[in-house]
Amino acid sequence: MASVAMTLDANCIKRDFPALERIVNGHLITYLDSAASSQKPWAVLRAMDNYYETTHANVHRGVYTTAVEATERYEGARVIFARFVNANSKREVIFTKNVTESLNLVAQSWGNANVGPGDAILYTEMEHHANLVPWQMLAARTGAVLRYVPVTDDGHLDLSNLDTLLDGAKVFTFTAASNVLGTINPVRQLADAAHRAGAIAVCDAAQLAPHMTMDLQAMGVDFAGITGHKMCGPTGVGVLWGRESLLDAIPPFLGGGDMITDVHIDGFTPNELPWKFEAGTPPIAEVIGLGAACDYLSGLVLDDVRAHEIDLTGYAMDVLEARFGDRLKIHGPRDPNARMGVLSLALEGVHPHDISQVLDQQGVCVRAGHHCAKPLMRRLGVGATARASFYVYNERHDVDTLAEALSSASDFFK
Amino acid sequence: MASVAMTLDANCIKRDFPALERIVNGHLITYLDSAASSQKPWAVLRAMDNYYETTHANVHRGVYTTAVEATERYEGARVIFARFVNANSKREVIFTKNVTESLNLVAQSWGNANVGPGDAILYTEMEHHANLVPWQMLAARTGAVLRYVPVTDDGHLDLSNLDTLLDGAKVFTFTAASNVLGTINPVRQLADAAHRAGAIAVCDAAQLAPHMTMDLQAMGVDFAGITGHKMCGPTGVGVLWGRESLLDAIPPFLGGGDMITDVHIDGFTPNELPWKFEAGTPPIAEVIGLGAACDYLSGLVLDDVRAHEIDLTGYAMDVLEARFGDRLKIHGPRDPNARMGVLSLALEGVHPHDISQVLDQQGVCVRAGHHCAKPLMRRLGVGATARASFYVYNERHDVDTLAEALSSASDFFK
Amino acid sequence: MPGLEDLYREIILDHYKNPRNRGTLEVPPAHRSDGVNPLCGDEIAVYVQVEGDTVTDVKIGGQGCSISQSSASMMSAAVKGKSIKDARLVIKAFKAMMSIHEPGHDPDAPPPDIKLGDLEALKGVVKFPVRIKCATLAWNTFAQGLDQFVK
Amino acid sequence: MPGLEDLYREIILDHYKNPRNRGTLEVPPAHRSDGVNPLCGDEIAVYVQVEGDTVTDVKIGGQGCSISQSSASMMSAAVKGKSIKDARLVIKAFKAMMSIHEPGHDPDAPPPDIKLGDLEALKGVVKFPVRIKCATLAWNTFAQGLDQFVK
Ligand SMILES: Cc1ncc(COP(=O)(O)O)c(C=O)c1O
Ligand SMILES: Cc1ncc(COP(=O)(O)O)c(C=O)c1O
Repeated sequence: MASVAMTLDANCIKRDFPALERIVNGHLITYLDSAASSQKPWAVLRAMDNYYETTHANVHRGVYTTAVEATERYEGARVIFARFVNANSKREVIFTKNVTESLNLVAQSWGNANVGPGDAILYTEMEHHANLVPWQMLAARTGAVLRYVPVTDDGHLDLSNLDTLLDGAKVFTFTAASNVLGTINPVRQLADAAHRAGAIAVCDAAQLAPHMTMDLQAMGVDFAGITGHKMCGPTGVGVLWGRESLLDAIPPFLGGGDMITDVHIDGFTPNELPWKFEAGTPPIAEVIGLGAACDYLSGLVLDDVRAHEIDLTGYAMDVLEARFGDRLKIHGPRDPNARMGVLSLALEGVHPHDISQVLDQQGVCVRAGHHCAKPLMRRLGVGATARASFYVYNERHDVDTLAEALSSASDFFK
Repeated sequence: MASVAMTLDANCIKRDFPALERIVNGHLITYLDSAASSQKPWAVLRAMDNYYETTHANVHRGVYTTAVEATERYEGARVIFARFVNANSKREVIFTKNVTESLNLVAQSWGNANVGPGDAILYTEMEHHANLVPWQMLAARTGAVLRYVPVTDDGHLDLSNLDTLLDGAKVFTFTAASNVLGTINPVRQLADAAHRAGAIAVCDAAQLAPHMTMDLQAMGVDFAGITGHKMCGPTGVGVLWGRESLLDAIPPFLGGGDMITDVHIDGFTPNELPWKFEAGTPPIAEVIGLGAACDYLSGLVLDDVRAHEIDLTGYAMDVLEARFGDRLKIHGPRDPNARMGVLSLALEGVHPHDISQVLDQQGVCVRAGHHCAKPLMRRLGVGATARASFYVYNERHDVDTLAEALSSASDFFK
Repeated sequence: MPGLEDLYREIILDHYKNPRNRGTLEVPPAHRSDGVNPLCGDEIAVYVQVEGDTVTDVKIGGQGCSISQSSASMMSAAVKGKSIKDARLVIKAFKAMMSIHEPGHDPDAPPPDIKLGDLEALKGVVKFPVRIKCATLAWNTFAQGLDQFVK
Repeated sequence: MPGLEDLYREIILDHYKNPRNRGTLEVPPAHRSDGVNPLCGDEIAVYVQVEGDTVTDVKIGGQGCSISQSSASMMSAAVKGKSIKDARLVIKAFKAMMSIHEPGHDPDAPPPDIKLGDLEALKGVVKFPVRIKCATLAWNTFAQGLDQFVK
């Protein structure tokens, strides 16, 4: 894949993103925190503004022109998204506020109906808190037991005992890619193993969807969640995708307007999919913005996005290794083809917080902390890492700036 | 109050709202559906754009400049909102995606911990589905019984049996104002009655906050919810306000990042307020937009907003009565001081759907349907109403346009 | 945006003001099915009587807008006296006119060779997508009723 | 935006590289309390030994950034040997320097008349609001420990 002709011109793409023109502490910003949240292209901001400036009205219930237009834009974004991830039908696409809500929805609506005392819930040691806490809450409610797939020293899932771990499990939930290690997990293989054991497979695709083609048919999972703000979309919107048969079978999540067919003073009848799971006025402008983000990414071609990131990741690893040698540890797999453009760094003698602070003086944005993956941090034996992550608008020059800034941090604390 | 000097110049205010320049079917739009969702002023759109264009980053975890700025803007909006509703502390202000989520949060986190078999849940016959369905779900989960305060023929709550209805109730939840009848409920009186009976008081303030000063200290309730998109704010954001002691006592709602202090592979410790109830990346830009909306409304002065709406409502009732006499019924209280600027209309011989359709030809936007209050529609003995609702940008001229358009609908179907 | 005359044809207003086959039938032998439009709250009751293979009577109750009421009225006139099979063809043809197709529908297939007569007047509804649910409410409810007789 | 030198004073880096009072104490008689910074995951353990009315020993364990480690180190030096009452005053003065005030605090009241000595070097942290949590982690943890001895 790294040999694919590089058709992305990151320097040109940069101009699509207004926030990348920001001057920070006298330097043009070098934004290396897209794994936390990506910047937004003009196309997305304009789509939302245009909606608000011309056609805003509440959706689904209005007869008048702008209400119809608002509904069409909102439901149109659902069709765009369904195509973007190769879903079978737009009935399977449920809009939420973020992937955290998507995963809570599964843990509650599916979980309460399907998990009982003694059943096992399997997740992994590299999950984000968003894919741990909802299941811990489910286990506490139901008396289910929690199990996890451990992480190996080189940052992969240790699948040697997978079948044993899956024995008695009702659900296996895993991230498609680690937001700390960059590791890409073998989603299809994990889903197949879950199914062989009679469990459903849930995928946290928050770090996948922004960076490579997401093909739900190929992934073979039963539920998958994404979050808009990491994939050029606005804050305030996420998606839960689920198999129609499963979504049909489980009870609603939140109750309120739009998720009902009828309400009496003492009870209600739920609506059909997908609205059954969309209670209240949805994030209309945000969904429209997410649709525009999918169009923007499709325009760049996801395979090229991926090729660009592999190139950049490989370059970064080479440059940093050459410059810092043993003084710098990069967590996770060494092969750029086996990982995302997420580099969790440990620099000798300098705490991640201090790295981030010193880098900020040079306009370089990297995240320092536990990245909402505390169990994984314990596994790595660190309290925090400094994480640099790349996206479509980053170029080799940004890597060079990072390396320079890391040098000065290292010098400062020598 | 109606005698207060009218300082609002709606014609001037209109220019703050780009969507009101829209031409629909050859006519300048007459937007009379603000009870469903209000339009947004430039100030709100610009606040969100400015955020995305200059400082977007994920909040709460970053050391670098723009992450700090993003956090400051986000948490700054919390302070603005806390002042806007006269909360004791920003720890009591929890950002949600809409008021529907706010009410579900109470019904789940407070409800699961405090409501058991045989306990009564009291709501009213004029509630929006958002304040019915979550409690129906709670009753189904816990075996609690549902009771309701009936609505009188003139559109008020029938409080004659309130104490009996409250006997054995754990919670009394009610809307501050009806989105169908316009009726303003005596919030303080209802809250006090609830407390005397040992129940908590929950207030759906979705229709209150946009239109008059919301003073939580005066209201005396224990929880209150609002939704951003009805008060000049963006879609995708709402608020739950709750008493600190209650919020501290109840378990979290959704699980994930930010709502934790610590996570182990088999369990978690919740965070402090308000973050304990904010799982995952919040609607950052939307919260900032809501802050700008509060500033915008404060700038207009809420007492003047209310005075303007009373004036407009009175004018509308006079004009419509004079023109249509018995052929037009306006549901709800006759006194403009006792109601919001929400007119649910029944026009002889013309179904609400057809009214809305014909009005749309003249660029007039009114909502037709059950307004997510089916139990109330049954009480009124209608399937639907046509609802015209006013806001800061509406003026007497809009009422005249409405009356004209209703005449033509009446003629068309004669 | 198409004009009002595209939607509200003369004949529609006529059926709205003078609905055919309003009323109820005795249940049993007739069957009653109820439909609701969740968007607006309109409710309809369709009574169907079947003898042998024939829809011998249809009556309509409930309330709704001009589109849903006239559609129900025209439908009752169109299917009364038809065989179940032919009634189903009418449903299919009407829904096709409303751009609603069964799963597996071939978009290039010719429309069913059914004369819709007066019902053609409802063609304009397609241009007002929210109103399609109004126009089809009676039809879906009637189809449910028919299903009861062939179980 | 203030510069790095406002934050990272010489003396801070010295305490970071050569932390005072690192280690553990025997529990009991000492008390151990643990603190965590939920934002970054830094963890600290503070061992406190009290005899009579006096904080006779303090030791620090755990890991953290230069600010949290140096603050812990300086704190240990500042409170060791002080009476519980005086130790509390130091905590209060330090937190006031960090712009953190107890509920009911009068903003116009003069700052407590306490010499913070080396700790003054941490003053620059106030300009970096996210780092205040780093600087105060050890202090909050120490305060919890003290509470154990006066229950
Ligand atoms: C009284 C009332 N409560 C609740 C809601 C629900 O608001 P949302 O859909 O924004 O959650 C509305 C508006 O739709 C309302 O008018
Ligand atoms: C792998 C993964 N899962 C879940 C999340 C949570 O996303 P959100 O906070 O948008 O719900 C993130 C990002 O923070 C992530 O990287």
